[in-house]
Amino acid sequence: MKYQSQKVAKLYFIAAIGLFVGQILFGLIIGAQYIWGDFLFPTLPFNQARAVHTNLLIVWLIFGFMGAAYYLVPEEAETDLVMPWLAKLMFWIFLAAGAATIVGYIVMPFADLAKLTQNDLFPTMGREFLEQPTITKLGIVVVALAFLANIGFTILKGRKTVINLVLLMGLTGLAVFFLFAFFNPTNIVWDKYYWWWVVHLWVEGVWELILGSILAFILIKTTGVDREVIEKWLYVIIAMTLITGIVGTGHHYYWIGTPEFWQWWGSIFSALEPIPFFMMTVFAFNMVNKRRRNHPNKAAVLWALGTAVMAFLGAGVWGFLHTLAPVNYYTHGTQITAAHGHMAFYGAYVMINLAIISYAMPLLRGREAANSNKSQVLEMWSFWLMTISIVFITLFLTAAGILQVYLQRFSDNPLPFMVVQSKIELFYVLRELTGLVFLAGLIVYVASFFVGSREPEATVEGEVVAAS
Amino acid sequence: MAQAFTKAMARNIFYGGTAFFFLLFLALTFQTHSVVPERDNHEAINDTVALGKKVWEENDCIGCHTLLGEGAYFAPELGNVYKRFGSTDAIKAFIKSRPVNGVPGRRSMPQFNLSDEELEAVAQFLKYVSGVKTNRNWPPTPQG
Amino acid sequence: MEKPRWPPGDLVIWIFILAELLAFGIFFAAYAFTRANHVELFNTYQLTLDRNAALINTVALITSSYFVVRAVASIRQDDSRRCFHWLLAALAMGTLFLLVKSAEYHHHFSQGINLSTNTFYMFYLSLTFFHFLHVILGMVILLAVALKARRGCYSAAEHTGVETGASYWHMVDLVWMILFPLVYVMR
Amino acid sequence: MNEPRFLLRPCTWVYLTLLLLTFITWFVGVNHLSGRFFAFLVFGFALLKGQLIGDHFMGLRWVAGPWRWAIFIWLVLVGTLVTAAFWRTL
Repeated sequence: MKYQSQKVAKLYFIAAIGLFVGQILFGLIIGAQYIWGDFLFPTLPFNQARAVHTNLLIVWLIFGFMGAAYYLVPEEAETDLVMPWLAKLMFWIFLAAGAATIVGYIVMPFADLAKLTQNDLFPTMGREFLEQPTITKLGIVVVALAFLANIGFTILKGRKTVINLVLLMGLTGLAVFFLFAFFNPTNIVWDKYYWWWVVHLWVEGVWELILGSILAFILIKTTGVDREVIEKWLYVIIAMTLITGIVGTGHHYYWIGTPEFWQWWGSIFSALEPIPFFMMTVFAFNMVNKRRRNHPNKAAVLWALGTAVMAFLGAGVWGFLHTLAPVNYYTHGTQITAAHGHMAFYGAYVMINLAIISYAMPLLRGREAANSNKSQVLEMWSFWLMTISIVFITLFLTAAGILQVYLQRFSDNPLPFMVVQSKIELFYVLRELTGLVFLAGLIVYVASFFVGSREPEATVEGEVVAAS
Repeated sequence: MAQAFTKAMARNIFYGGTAFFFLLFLALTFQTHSVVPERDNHEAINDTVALGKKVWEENDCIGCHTLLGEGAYFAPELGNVYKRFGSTDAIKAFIKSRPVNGVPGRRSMPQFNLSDEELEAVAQFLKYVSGVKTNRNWPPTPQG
Repeated sequence: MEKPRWPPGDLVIWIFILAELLAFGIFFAAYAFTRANHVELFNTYQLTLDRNAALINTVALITSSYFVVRAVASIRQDDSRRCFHWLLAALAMGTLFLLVKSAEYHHHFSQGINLSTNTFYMFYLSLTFFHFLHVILGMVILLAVALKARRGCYSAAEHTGVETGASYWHMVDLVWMILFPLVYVMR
Repeated sequence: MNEPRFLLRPCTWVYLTLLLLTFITWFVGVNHLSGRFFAFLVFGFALLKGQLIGDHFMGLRWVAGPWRWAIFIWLVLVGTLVTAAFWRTL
């Protein structure tokens, strides 16, 4: 850590991990509700618990992105953050607003929350992933503006690197496209059409810019490969991302009342969406193979490589599985979508956050470069536990989805939804068991912050011969 | 060397490509706007439907159900529920009859205690959605 | 002289050329297979297209590509002035293409035809419009190269920029070579 | 220039060939000539034109290694798919 103001990132990372734990606990609750339908009913109905699960995910990922930005922007710009106090203030505001909203989801029926927050005045709540009360949404905008100002002025003041610029573009895009969350017409087609401008253009658009720049930063730091090379790759990858991803939005416009041509445009461009993810995998392994030094923080390198692989599998391969319109006709809105969602979010966004946390936390806690061996071994255990769990969760949900599609939509005698659900219950049991393994991995992950913190830092066993 | 793979070039392609494809996306959006009115059943939208959509949102129905395939996958698709149930009365009767304490061991919709006006509105909203013309008449079967 | 292992121009443009060709290739195949299921419809509406306009456009693109070849040859002989002139000529041909194609679009749009009229027009408009945008993009690149050539930024020793722009422009031409018979003629 | 000159530059010959093939294609088009023979004739011309552009205009003829075949492979792929789709409908 070179600049004092980078320290503010630590708060954000701690909050992110805390919320991550909450997200997984609620995931287990709704997973259990898939098996025992009356679990916690009527105290905590499925929809409220699911809103907690998904909203916590989004909020903790954004906490992680913000922490990452506060950590890497000063280091890249070679100057202190312009307003560290604002970063701290916004942290507490964001945390308080987020926590209040989550508590609201848990303790009261959704309709009461709507009343309490005056949803009548400006109704925006209750749409998937955008469940938040309007007042929370406004708070998010305020936090985002303050955050962007802080980061933006720091970048303007200091050295302008490609990583910083791309990160800033990604974060600005995140804020700009969020504004479509305030557009909520009665016409359901337009509601859905522009809802995707938030959701798709986030996760298959601007978030990938954030992902790319954080990954590039970690690779520069841990491999010592020439910045020029890494920045060029970064540009090529994000170019492919947006070239395919923007029109790829069309794969959400097949069955919502939008015209037929989207089936072609959406299929063709979203079929190309795996390309940038594939390039990212090639890029990460290439850079690590060409490394000029062995970094003592092996865990961070593992997370970075894991991100590249799992993002390709989850977002690329599992996305491609059901992105073509003729396939999507049968799979749209089934457990196949859920399977893809789980692996894509974990592979792309959870892992990149854990990677930057893994890289930055030891430094924020006063280490020279890395945690002790003992701590790293634990962290790598958690990597494998969580990653393998998510792979199996995805496989079980895919199996459930295939059966669901067959029984409910494809066979000669389509069965009602609830009948099908009881027939595929076995896979929900398996998913829940795997979810418990994931939780174990997460506990190991949290433990790795406390174990071995008094032991000496890990060191590298000898230098690499610089690859040509 | 001719194969110089310069950063400036990569940057230009990023900016150029993004602008290019975003404009293309806007053009397609514009085109969408000109034809959606023929298929979105907007004639059916009135104050009741608008209230129904608000009831739908304020009770977070999307947190369990899908609507035209989007939402949670815990409960049945409702984009075609009007066709599946056959009438708004059947929809209203179903919502109204949900037991407060659920069904032992099974999934059950909560009892939302909607007023008669809200019940009518949400049923009218679902009727309106079922009138949206989707490609190939998605969903594939009445079961959703 | 040993042959080089890399195509002319910046390698990155070749990666994008391949990506673009892939997208167009999928589009062409989708057109062909969809047509196989709607032969009557496609044959009927194909007749409403203007083959004379397509001829002019094909000739315009080929000629323009040829001019670009001459531009590259000129800069290889260190004649950046001539290179600039050939590029201008190529741009003029590109403009001709845009004008003719716009007239065609105007004709269709004035009849109220759009992407949702039927499957044939969906493909016809999508394919040609996607290509149309590539012509514009290619012309922007060529213009940038031309202006740099006029300022004398290229020489016989270093003219990667000219080759890069040329390669992209030839790709735009190449795609149209397939598109022309596929959409306008084959039946 | 160590290549023999036949009155015109090689690229000009290519250009004239492209024009000739284009005019034939147009002729088939305006006369609404249909059926396998004409359809695949003009489509074959299109593939040939693509190969000429790749070889001579894009300069792949003077390249060694995998890039030499980049355009050719694309043309084969597109050619195969389109032929497969058109064959039984003509």
